[in-house]
Amino acid sequence: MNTATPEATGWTKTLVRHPLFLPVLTLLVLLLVNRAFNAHFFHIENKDGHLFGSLIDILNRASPLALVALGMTPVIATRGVDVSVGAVVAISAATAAVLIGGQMQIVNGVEVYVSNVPLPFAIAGALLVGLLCGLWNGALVAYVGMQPIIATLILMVAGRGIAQLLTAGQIITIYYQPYFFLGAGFLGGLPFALYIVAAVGIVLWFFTQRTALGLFVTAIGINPTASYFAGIKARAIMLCVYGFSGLMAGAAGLIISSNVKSADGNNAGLLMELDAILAVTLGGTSLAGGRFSLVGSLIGALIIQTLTYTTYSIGVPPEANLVVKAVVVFIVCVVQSEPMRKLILRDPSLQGVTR
Amino acid sequence: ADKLVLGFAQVGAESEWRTANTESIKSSAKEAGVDLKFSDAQQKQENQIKAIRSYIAQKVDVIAFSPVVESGWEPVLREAKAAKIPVILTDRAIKVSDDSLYTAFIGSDFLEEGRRGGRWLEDHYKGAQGPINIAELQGTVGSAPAIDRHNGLIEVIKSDDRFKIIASQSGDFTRAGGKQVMEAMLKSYGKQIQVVYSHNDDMAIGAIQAIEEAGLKPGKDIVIVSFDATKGGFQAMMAGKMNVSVECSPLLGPQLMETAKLVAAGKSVPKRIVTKETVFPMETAAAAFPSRKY
Amino acid sequence: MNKPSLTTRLTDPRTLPLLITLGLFLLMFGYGSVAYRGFFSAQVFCNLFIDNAFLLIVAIGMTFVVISGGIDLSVGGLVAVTTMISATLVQSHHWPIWVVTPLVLLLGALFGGFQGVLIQYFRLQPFIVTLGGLFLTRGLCFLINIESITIADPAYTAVSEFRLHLPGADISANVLIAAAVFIGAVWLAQYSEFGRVVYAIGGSERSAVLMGLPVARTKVMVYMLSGFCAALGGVTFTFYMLSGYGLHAQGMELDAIAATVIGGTLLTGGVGYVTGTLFGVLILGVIQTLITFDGTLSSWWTRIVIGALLCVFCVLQRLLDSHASKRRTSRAAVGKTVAPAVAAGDATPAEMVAQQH
Amino acid sequence: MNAAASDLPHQHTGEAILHMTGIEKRFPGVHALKHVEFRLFPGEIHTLMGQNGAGKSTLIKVLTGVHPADAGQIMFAGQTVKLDSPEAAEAAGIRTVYQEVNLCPNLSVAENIYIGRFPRKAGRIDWSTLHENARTLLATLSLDLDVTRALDAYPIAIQQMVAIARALSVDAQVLILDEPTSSLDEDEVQKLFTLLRQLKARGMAILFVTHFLEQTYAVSDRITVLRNGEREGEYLARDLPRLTLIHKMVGREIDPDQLAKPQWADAKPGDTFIGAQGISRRGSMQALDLDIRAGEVLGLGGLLGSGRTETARLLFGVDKCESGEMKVAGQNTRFTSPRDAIKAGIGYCPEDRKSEGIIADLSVRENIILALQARQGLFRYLPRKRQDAIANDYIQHLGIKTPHAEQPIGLLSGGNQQKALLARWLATDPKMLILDEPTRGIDMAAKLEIMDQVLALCRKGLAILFISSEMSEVVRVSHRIAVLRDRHKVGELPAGQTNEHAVFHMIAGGEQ
Ligand SMILES: Nc1ncnc2c1ncn2[C@@H]1O[C@H](COP(=O)(O)OP(=O)(O)OP(=O)(O)O)[C@@H](O)[C@H]1O
Ligand SMILES: Nc1ncnc2c1ncn2[C@@H]1O[C@H](COP(=O)(O)OP(=O)(O)OP(=O)(O)O)[C@@H](O)[C@H]1O
Ligand SMILES: [Mg+2]
Ligand SMILES: [Mg+2]
Repeated sequence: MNTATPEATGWTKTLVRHPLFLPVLTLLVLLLVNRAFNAHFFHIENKDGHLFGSLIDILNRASPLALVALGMTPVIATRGVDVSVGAVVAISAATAAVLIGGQMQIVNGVEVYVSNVPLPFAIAGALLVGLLCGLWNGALVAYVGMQPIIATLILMVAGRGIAQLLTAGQIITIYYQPYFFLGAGFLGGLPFALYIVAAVGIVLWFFTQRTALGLFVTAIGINPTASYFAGIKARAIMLCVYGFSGLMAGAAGLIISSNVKSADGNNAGLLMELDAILAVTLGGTSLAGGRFSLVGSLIGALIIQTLTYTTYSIGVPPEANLVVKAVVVFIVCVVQSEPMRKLILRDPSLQGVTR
Repeated sequence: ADKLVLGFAQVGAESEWRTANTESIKSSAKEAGVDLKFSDAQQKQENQIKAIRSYIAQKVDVIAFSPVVESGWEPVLREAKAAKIPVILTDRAIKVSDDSLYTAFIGSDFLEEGRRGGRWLEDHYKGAQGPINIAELQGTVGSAPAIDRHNGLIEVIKSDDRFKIIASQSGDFTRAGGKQVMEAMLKSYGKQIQVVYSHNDDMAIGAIQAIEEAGLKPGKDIVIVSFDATKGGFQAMMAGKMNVSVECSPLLGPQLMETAKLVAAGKSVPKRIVTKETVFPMETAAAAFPSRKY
Repeated sequence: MNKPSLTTRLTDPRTLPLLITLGLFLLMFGYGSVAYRGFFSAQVFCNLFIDNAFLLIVAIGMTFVVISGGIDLSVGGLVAVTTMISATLVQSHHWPIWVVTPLVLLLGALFGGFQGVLIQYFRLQPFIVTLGGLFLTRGLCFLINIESITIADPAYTAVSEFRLHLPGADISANVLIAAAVFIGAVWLAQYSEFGRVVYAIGGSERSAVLMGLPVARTKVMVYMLSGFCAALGGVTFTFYMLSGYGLHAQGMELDAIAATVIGGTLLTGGVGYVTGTLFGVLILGVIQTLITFDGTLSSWWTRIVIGALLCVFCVLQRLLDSHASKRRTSRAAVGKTVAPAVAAGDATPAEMVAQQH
Repeated sequence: MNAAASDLPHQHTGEAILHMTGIEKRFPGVHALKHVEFRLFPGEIHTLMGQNGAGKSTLIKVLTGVHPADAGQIMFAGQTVKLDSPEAAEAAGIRTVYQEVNLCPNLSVAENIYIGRFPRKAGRIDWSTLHENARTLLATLSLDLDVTRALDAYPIAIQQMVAIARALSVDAQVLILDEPTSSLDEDEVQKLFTLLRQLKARGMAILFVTHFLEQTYAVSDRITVLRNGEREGEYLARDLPRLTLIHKMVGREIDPDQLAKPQWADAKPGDTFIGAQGISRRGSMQALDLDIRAGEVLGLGGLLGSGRTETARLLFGVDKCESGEMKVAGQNTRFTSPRDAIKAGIGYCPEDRKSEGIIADLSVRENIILALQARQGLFRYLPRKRQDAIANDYIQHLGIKTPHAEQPIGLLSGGNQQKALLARWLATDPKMLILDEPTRGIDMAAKLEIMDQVLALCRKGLAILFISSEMSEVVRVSHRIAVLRDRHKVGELPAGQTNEHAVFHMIAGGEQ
């Protein structure tokens, strides 16, 4: 029987009980698997001032997903979900592409690449569109009172249509060089996208630790009515939370379109919503709302990206990629599940195994 | 008399090539005075089947479509035949047991395109030492261009044992797909790859990005052979990042309208109508670019 | 005894969305008939069924899951893997249709049951489990074969090309299968204990447990049912396409959910009708038909229109719901006291009921 | 604490139908049942008594398989059984009405009664028979409902009756009712008791839980008292004086007469804090005048559904007034949300603690500081030290029983949750408190504590609106009493003239 308080038990148990234990363990295992197949896996080299290496690569590739997952975390904590992020990624990418312009011009026989509008406007425009999409979701959830999954399903269904409407069904190629810095540039040796993730992470951390946002979001997630009665501006907070999720999807759309140098209304951010929800869940935040972990979501995003990387690099045929992902999802979820935790923690013979 | 009504079921808008194709069909229909019923299947075969069935219900004069995949068309084409509506395939062929299910097929000869790509490679590596390692970026699995461009290449290089295809994967004809697959290939094979044989320009452009990001020079360290000769492809060639693009013209609108009118009038047309195409190596790219329409 | 009048029945927030869906369908069909030549015909109407039979079957399974308060994202993948397994067994191993079909149906049900077990016994979120299911099934397709496999088996071709001639229109074998599924589902939802327990679970799972209902078993069975329906959807899809392919039925889970919601089923569970889902599917079908008949609208309008419809429907449901809860607080419904309890004499209530029948 | 079987009083000579021995149950941080023994004989009504959190509901849930027991044995009808789910318990012949109304709001009344054992015809549910049976059954409870309507169309009290009807719909060997009467009015309680006596006469064994002493003595043959998860003892009802029973429950001496004494001799109300003029809302409240002064308790008298909760919701801004005027501290005010009311210095403990009060998974600390933090806003986050100080202060001050301030509040018993809610509002330093049924489902001792707190706060100058279904409690703490009937105010009893009789008289006033 263990009913004793955490202080009374050994540090291993405290460790095992920590909500981040499993996500971190999963990530470590994946990294070690990679190391086993590729001796240079942890190797990072410096090529003309840029750091190269598998780890950097994973971090870089994971950054759009990490952004979306960070945006999704507070939404899920308020007992919501935002399934529209993939579509919002496409919309924001389309906006950016349309604003920057899909045409190359030939001046005196030399190609020059010009942007329709100054770059900052294009970026702001795309972010604004993302934010608006998020606010639309938030308004439906908080003020109309729709269930989050439906409210965001609307945009999920319509969003790719809207993105294609913006681009008139074309895949718009972007030729404007400075724009590529967002998704493929390096700053101080590291991919620029990492700085964006870090900045967002720090802002979020500040808001959840140094303000009451974390408390309010958690309270709303657990009992919206009671939170409203306690005087929390539940609706305004929900609106902001969805708006933020949209904004993050917009940012991810920018990074993605800058990375592939085009905007494809049909395929940009495809299945991103599922990956993001998965990342948040793998990070230990329950879809039922309440307590959440930002670090967990980041780790979740890394797990997903590492997994993709692993399947490519250890020579699993890409067809099997999805199967591997599914199996990992099942295993992590089952191990994380309440009944399983109980089983593992209760049976002393198993404790050695989980440590 | 009434205008000719043509129902056209397009695959989708998955690449620049496809949008040029759509544009050509729409504008030539306008010019030819054809009432065009256009639908876009978003890359889903069931949507195409639905659209064709709806054209049958609408009693259009001619149905044309560009099949997503080769198989599975028999039941609905039989319905069209029963309704006595002639069917024209464009761009991609289908597999049916009964050839009379469609009247004509207008489109590129992908097999020939594949051969052209192969021949260009042989030319390029004349006198060079083997082995020459090729990484192939395939189109959508099961689609005719993917199958034929692959087979065309094999046909040419099988007699030459210097050439070896060391990796072959589908990038789904998309830019993102090409980039992702190329990254994976570079990870597993690295500098062994000498040639990238990409089934279309979009994937090739994705691959070029991946190669650059890996610190290599596309067009020099790795030779890039591609298909379609789209604007994007031309730009890559002019920038010296792509070596050759085998043309595959999407501008089959006029030919389609012409054929449709003949078919509707009950005249006989050749079963196979091949579009006129050529090969653009990077050296000729800059000269040809201004006259390109797609 | 007070019996509700027809009007209260019809304006009940639980049935009204169904009526609106029906009305909307008629409106759209009517619009098409007026606006486009050849639209108003029995065949166009029957084509809605021919072209959406598989979606209807899948959406019916989804309806049960949603009523139980869950969601099943794996159905699209399951349809694809069913076409794939069928095609492989038929083409490469020459198994006969009457062996393949039951086998894939069984596999579908088992897979659904597996998801149900994870959801019920490991307390995992349906969203996550079935998302994993989606990945798994799609992945399995490509493990089996990355190319599309054409079925040339005469039995499949025969079923595929079978047409029942009705006056003015033909219908396919798929339509007959879907009709049977529909009737079975209505029966299951309205006249079987299982169906009512599904509604109870959707209304309040905790209460259902405390009421001593077989919640665990029913929940697993709901996912089995959905898996079965998805597999059956896959079988009909195979007849429809005569091929197996890993990319078949992409995004069908979304269409199924959209059809369910447009049909008036609440995603929170507990409320919904199979008939509503039928009309939800028909509305999706009619939108597509309208767009092809028009022939100038780009396909992305389909998505935008469906999204807008979803939006309108959900706002409507919200309005009805808040209207209803206002009515609730006005307590119009509190019953009046009748005969005193003593009148029951010595018999227990249960016996009294028994005596009367 | 484990009395040997021979110590138990005997009246029935037959075998116990149910005998639970050595039952152990722990929840995280709580030892809910400590080696409990309990037995139930056919043909008796056996009342389980104990304070909040004593373990009554837990014992029942262990019996019916909602929670697995950690240890212990259950003998049912002479055999050791393992009931691992409510389903199994139902199948064995144990019918239970749980403490919270546990039915499905979306199903019809008839379905709620019969689901799990629908009448069938030709393999399908026979709807007409079902509805007929349901109507007949409800008639025995003197209810005439439209059985085809969804359950949530009916108020809580009716739902409670439907839950009871469900338990009666099949002849069981054992019937368990966990606080079935807490939302019923006197009339309904009497009807229920008549039925219970009939069932008892037919040899059914009935386990009954209530906090009301009157009810306990009205129907019980035997009483088992639980305290702190231990069985204090089993007694024949007629052999157990009330005072002794209370002593056994609380473990110390309480004078039940204390409950009845008005406490308002020394009241010195100040200025009017809130003055409402003709506030109303369609479908909820007819025009109502009300004023509450600082340093007084205004009681709301009325029967079930008379509109007391609605009044509270209007005053707190949960429901918006559609007409009328409201002055708070002399200023014209309009509340459009609870936030406005909180800013004006009002706090509200809602009637439905679980769904409107507590945030179950948050800790006691977080629950206590929540309203204060919400008022302070997002950015002026209370430092953790300050939070701890506030929480521990109130835990001590109000005597909230919890292992530590970080315990999730959902794991506390009802009374302690209520105290924590009180603490939540006190932390905001309010000028007025609205307490809707703060004593519902709470044991005697906790009731007294809460009422004492109310009085103490009032002396400190708070204005208090006090609502309770227990008229005696209202009379005890209130200075004045406003009486409601059918959603409008019928009158007011001024200070010094408050007594139960007067309240009832006023409620009945317009009748003849
Ligand atoms: N599911 C649970 N998880 C954790 N603790 C619980 C749970 N259920 C009850 N408890 C705790 O067990 C103890 C006994 O609670 P129980 O509900 O049995 O009391 P009770 O006698 O029914 O009280 P009341 O009169 O308030 O209904 C309390 O301390 C309560 O906090
Ligand atoms: N069917 C129902 N569904 C939801 N809430 C209901 C229902 N019926 C009544 N209520 C709510 O229950 C509460 C009690 O009603 P009301 O305020 O009229 O009575 P009251 O005088 O406070 O009596 P009591 O609190 O004893 O029930 C109200 O908030 C009312 O809105
Ligand atoms: Mg209790
Ligand atoms: Mg009340």
